[in-house]
Amino acid sequence: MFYFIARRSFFAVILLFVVSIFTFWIFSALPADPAALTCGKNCRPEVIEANRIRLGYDKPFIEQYGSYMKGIFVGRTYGEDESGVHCAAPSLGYSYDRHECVSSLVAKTLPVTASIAFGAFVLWMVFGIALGTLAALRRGKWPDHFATVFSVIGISFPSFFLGLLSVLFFVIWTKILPFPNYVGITENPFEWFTALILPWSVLALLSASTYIRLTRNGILEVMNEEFVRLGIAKGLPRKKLIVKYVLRAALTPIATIAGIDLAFLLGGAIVTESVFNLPGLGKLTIAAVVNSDLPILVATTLISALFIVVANAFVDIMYGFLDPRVRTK
Amino acid sequence: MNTPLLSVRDLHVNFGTSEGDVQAVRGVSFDIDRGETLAIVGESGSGKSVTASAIMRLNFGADIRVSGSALFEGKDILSMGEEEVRKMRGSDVAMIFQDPLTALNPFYTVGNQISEAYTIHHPGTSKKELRALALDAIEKVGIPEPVKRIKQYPHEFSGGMRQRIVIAMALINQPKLLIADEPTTALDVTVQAQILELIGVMQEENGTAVILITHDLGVVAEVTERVLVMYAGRLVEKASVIDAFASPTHPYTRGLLNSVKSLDSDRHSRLEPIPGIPPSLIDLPTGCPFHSRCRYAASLNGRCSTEVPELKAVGNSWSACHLPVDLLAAPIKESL
Amino acid sequence: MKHNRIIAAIATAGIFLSACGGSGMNAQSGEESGGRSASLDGAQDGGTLHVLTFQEGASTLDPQRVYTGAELGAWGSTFTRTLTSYQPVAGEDGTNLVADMATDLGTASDDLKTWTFTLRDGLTWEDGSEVTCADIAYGVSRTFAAEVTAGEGPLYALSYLNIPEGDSDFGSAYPGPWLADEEQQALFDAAVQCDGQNITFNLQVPVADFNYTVGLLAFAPVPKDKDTADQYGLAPFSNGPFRVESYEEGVELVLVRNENWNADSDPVRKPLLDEIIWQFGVDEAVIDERMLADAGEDKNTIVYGGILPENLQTVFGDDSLKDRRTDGFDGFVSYTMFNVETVNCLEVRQAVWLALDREALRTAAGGPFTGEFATSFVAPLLAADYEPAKLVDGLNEDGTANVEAAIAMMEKAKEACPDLHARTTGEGLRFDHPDSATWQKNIAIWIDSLGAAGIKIIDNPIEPSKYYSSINGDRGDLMRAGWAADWANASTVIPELFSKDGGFNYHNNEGDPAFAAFQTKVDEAKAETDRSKQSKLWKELNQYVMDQVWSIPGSATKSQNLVGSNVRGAYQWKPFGWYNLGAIGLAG
Amino acid sequence: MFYALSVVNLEIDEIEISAEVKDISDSSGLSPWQLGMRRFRKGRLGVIALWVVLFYVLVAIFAPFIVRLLNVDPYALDRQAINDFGLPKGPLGSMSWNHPLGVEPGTGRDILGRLIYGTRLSLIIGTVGTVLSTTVGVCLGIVAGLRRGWVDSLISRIGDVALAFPSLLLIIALANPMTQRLESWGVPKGNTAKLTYILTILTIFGWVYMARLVRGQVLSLRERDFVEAARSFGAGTNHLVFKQLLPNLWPQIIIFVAMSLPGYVALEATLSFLGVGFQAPTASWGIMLGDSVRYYRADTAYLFIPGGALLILVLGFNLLADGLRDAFDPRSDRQQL
Repeated sequence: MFYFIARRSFFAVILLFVVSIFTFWIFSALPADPAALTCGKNCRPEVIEANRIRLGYDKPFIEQYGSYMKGIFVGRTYGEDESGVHCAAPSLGYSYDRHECVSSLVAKTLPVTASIAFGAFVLWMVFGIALGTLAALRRGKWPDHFATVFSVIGISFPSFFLGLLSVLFFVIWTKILPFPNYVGITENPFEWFTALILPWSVLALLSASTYIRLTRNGILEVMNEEFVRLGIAKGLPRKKLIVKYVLRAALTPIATIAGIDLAFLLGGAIVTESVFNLPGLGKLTIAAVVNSDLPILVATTLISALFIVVANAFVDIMYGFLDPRVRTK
Repeated sequence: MNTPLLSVRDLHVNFGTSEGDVQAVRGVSFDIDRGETLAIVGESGSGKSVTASAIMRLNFGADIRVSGSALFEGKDILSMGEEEVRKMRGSDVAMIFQDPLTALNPFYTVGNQISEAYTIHHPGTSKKELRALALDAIEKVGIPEPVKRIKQYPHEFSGGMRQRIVIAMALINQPKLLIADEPTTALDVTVQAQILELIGVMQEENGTAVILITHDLGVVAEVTERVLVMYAGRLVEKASVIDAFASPTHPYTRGLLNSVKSLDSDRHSRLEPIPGIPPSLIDLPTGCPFHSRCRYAASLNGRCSTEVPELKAVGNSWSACHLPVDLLAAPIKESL
Repeated sequence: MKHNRIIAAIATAGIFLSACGGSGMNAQSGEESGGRSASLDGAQDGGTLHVLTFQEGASTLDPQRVYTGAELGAWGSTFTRTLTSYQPVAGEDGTNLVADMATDLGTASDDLKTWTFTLRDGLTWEDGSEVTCADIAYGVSRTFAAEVTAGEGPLYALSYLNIPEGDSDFGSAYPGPWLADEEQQALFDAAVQCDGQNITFNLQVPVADFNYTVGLLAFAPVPKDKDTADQYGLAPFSNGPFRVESYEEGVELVLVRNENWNADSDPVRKPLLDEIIWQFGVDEAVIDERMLADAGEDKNTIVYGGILPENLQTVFGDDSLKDRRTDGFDGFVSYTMFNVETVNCLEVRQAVWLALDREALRTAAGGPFTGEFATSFVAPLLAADYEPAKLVDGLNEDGTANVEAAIAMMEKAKEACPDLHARTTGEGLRFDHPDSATWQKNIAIWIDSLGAAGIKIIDNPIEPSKYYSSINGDRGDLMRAGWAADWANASTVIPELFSKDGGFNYHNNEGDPAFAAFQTKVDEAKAETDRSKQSKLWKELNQYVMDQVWSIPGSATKSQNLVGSNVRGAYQWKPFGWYNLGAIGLAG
Repeated sequence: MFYALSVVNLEIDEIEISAEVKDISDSSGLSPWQLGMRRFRKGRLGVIALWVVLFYVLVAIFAPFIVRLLNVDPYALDRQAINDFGLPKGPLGSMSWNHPLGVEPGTGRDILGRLIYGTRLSLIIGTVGTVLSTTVGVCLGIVAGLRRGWVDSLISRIGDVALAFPSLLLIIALANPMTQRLESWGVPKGNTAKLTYILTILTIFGWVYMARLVRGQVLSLRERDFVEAARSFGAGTNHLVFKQLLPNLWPQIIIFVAMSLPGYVALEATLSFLGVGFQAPTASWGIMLGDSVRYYRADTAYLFIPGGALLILVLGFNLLADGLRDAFDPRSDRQQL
């Protein structure tokens, strides 16, 4: 098991390395000149040049990558004279558009995204698995039909459209909810909750649709397994059979998929954050796209990739703990 | 005379599919006594496994209809309540499946699963007792190092070993009837014999009756006393093993035997496969289901394709064929 | 939701308007002052004012970088005091220059090349320390630091102060406080001299209204030891009645009362509020919805960003909102520039103008509320220099296209400039514009209406954030833009947009045969010290530009706003085209 | 007497009911493809979905013709249909005989006409994107499965890397600069470049799942008798791939395609909504939706019409995918506890 974890972790590190080099390369090869964007209306080529040097964009790509990586571990100062700005480790670059270290921008936005992601995650897992299980156990009856219709419609809804409709309905027409105005959970837990309930629900409804299907199909598949038939033939009570035999086997793979979905969401719920005006990583990204703020884009891409790679490794390792077949091989 | 342990009468199993109604079992009746061994043989889709499942009430699905009766010690399994059936399963009637590789729950140790089989029907048994029972059960089915093995997971065992564990589990409650649904099909030839022997030994020890479902005539010859031959959901022949092999009456049974090589014959007898394929259970032919493949059907002036033959006594056997009894009873070598 | 559609199009500039034009108002959109909400009747001390905006953040809080009208007014009235500022009243008087940190409006030498201001006593920073002359000099020097301010703010310090040309990034001998060696610093120190409470500016050109110039926040003080260079805009140090408590782009800006602000030293500001909270990135539709509902906190709320066109009818059709709404010119004129080098034929330029359906464009933007068809590049509110010009013959007054006249003009162009005519009717003219929802529709109107006269348009949408840097390099045949005066003089309009040194001249018009005469006259007007004579020259120059059709004027734009019912003192502050934020109070 | 194992007709009897059914159906002598289609036709919802999708496809193909027939020019401005404030004059976005679904605020362009043309863009992205990523996925999957060794490792590792990227984020982040890069390489400026970009990046991120699926299939298929047999007869790789492997992969490919399509179709709208989509004057659902948000109080119909059209198409594709999966993957016919 130790060997397995070590190997998996090593693979994750290698993958991260490749992903980071690739990300860096693609953004540095773009025609977008990050230095040109640091300049106002009364811009002169000299100013662009000066800023290019200041931000290190004059260096060859590998050197830029090197200093970026070094910056992550020891911090980095942008500019050499006194007007230079120091970003402490982990430095993820400097946004000339926002005049801030990207790391501090990320530190501000990540908790928001995490609030959205974890809340939605809990909701959709509970709802999706409950409805999926119900549908599988009542196959062909109305809960199953309901789940099927619900999930196919849910999957078909483009998230921004559902988000817009929910705002239109709950906020503007019926005024049941206030317009989402995010505050930190430590500041005002109630407002935090009311601001997030709509985005959570929208995200959860969409993802739950997938999990309803996964759960339903997983359970039906497991029900067809010989060991479940043997369980019945043994005379296992229904409840025990469902929990110990069916759910245990059906939900183990779903848990792993869920881990990766959560990681994707942690990298920024781009559409949801845009629709509901939540100042998270996704909205940071969109703002950076609009302003062509490359340092932020590089950082958010890397962070998202980090989440995905780590989640993949974590899930693989967890699978080892959850499934004895993997563990003892 | 004692009542039989299990008495199946006029069993029908239909299930609806998107293709149409499948008539998997059509009017099967048979008895089995305590301690007796009965084989049901037939090809794929002949309905033998469905029959076994029906006895255990293991048929489920959106659109499945079972009719007839299956009296187990005088009580009809088919009309029992769910809870009653559950209590019967695993304690009075146990079952062994075809594929030991998938029959065990991969998430729990074999010790756990064996003791679970016991504790379901004996709640409140202490852990210590359960462990002792599991160890004993594992040892009895010939698995070495039981102390170490009960802590292991199914995937750490070979196929034969797993089938032994399934057998240990099936017999831990000393059932009165064991239904073995192709218990050896998925195993290596050498292991097959061991497993069959094990079933035989355990049967003797516990006085358990066994219904052995198989397509393997070799197995039938070795371990059972009586044989039921099924074709397209119907019983076509009922006989003792000796009669069935020595003087098969139904043309299908004869065809089956002809298509199997005899090991003890000195000469290499020519293999004669039965021509044609079994009929679709959705779109069943009228009359005798075998008539399209039967070389005698033509001699009966179309009776075979219109009238369903009933089982009738032919010597010591029962056979469902329109051919006259004397022809059916004629020795096999004669050119029927 | 809107951030992606913000048009970074309108040039950001402070505006000064010496008179309020009442001219040419049409029935549907009369000027409205805001009624009760504009006065301070019933306003009480204290309270929290909310500002809702769809924008993702302020453009900047850094005084040397800010150049947006509303922000200049908002920051100036709350946390950044300057030597001079504008009278905090509604209407025409709002454009009066008043002494702020200085004791008076400054003293100029006879040649108008030396300006001296005396600082008041008791000026304090938010930490209680004194605001010194050195702080002002330091603040002004920041404009020179290209690597920090990057030319985002106005560059008058560079063009006016008597510092020789050199090899800094801005072409000055002085590279800003961070990069300057002692010698270079001495150049600046000679241009901006401190003597106790007196600060003297030595200019290289005579500037008659330099006391207006120092009212720009670019001339505001910055304490050197608090300067965080590029990051100063995240937490600027306050010398006004409010200070920046927190600022996070995309979230909020919180201003609270500055306890160390000395009311005795400030004759201009009369703060009432305890706190001002800007909330960024709120959906425009939601803002309108909340303002119309006027419930709870929204009663204490104002909006930065106007009213959605779709709601204008509702807001201005409802008399109960009379006391809460404002409607007026915002001082901007939108226009479409020709690249005179590539469209070097007056007939073609005139034909384009004649064929353009300006009425449809205005309707697409929201109709008459959005502005009036411009007849001058000088906004009507700059009354001293404003005079409707005579437009091209045949132009329909209702803004619709005159297709026949355009076709006739194209026929003339066919003879005058056959090559360009062929290109215009064949391949088409390239139109550069920011890629936004509004412009996706506008360009359809352009293509449609010009197409009727046989003029083809090649659509060239550009990412909004890159629009100006893009046309700085690669210019199409047509480019859209907008401009407003920096202060009450068309010297901040006509020369900026059309002359050789114009900071906002994208016309490539120096090769035009008509250019030399124009430039001569501009130089003449700039040097004219008699204001009325100068005005006459600006009006003539405006007419000249109109005749040459270097640009097609679009609209003199207007803006509408709605405030919460408790808001008082929210008047349109003429110099900035928005409220005097620091003067607002709350009732009840 | 001791008999050995059976030889001919007696095969392993599967317990699974569905498997028995399958065997029975197999006996009808139909190919898996025909069988699947037969099952598909029996699923009513799937057939309805197919008709819905076909309807959209036909609308897209014959867009110019339909638009002329209905007299709804998507590019013609209609000043008469909007009031002085740019809003549609009548109720429901000024629906009328001239403009059956009303007009666009600001310009008075016909919404039905724009909707019809918008169908093209969404479907082009959906179909071409799916076809490209599926094709690349199938090819790489087959290559990986057949070649094994380092080729397989390389393809699999590249797949790992592609999956490690946050795809939506990158699609959005690279949209503008990559479009410019393509333009600098000579791809026609504007929407052609944008379309090229979107299709390329969809392929880059979209091939992996298909490749993995196919690789797995190839690996298991090549162990099967018929492939071995073909090999022993000296069949070339081409024969193997096109005559032996591909026909067996069809059901998987069809299901995958049907499941990918809806996501890709919705992508155009999402991108346009986020502000990195297509540019005017192209009529696109995403542009319409993004624009409609500004008017959703005064002109709610404008939001619901393109949104509804999109929802119905995506729903159609999803139901179609469900129908196909049920038809070609009979495991979904299952038992009940």
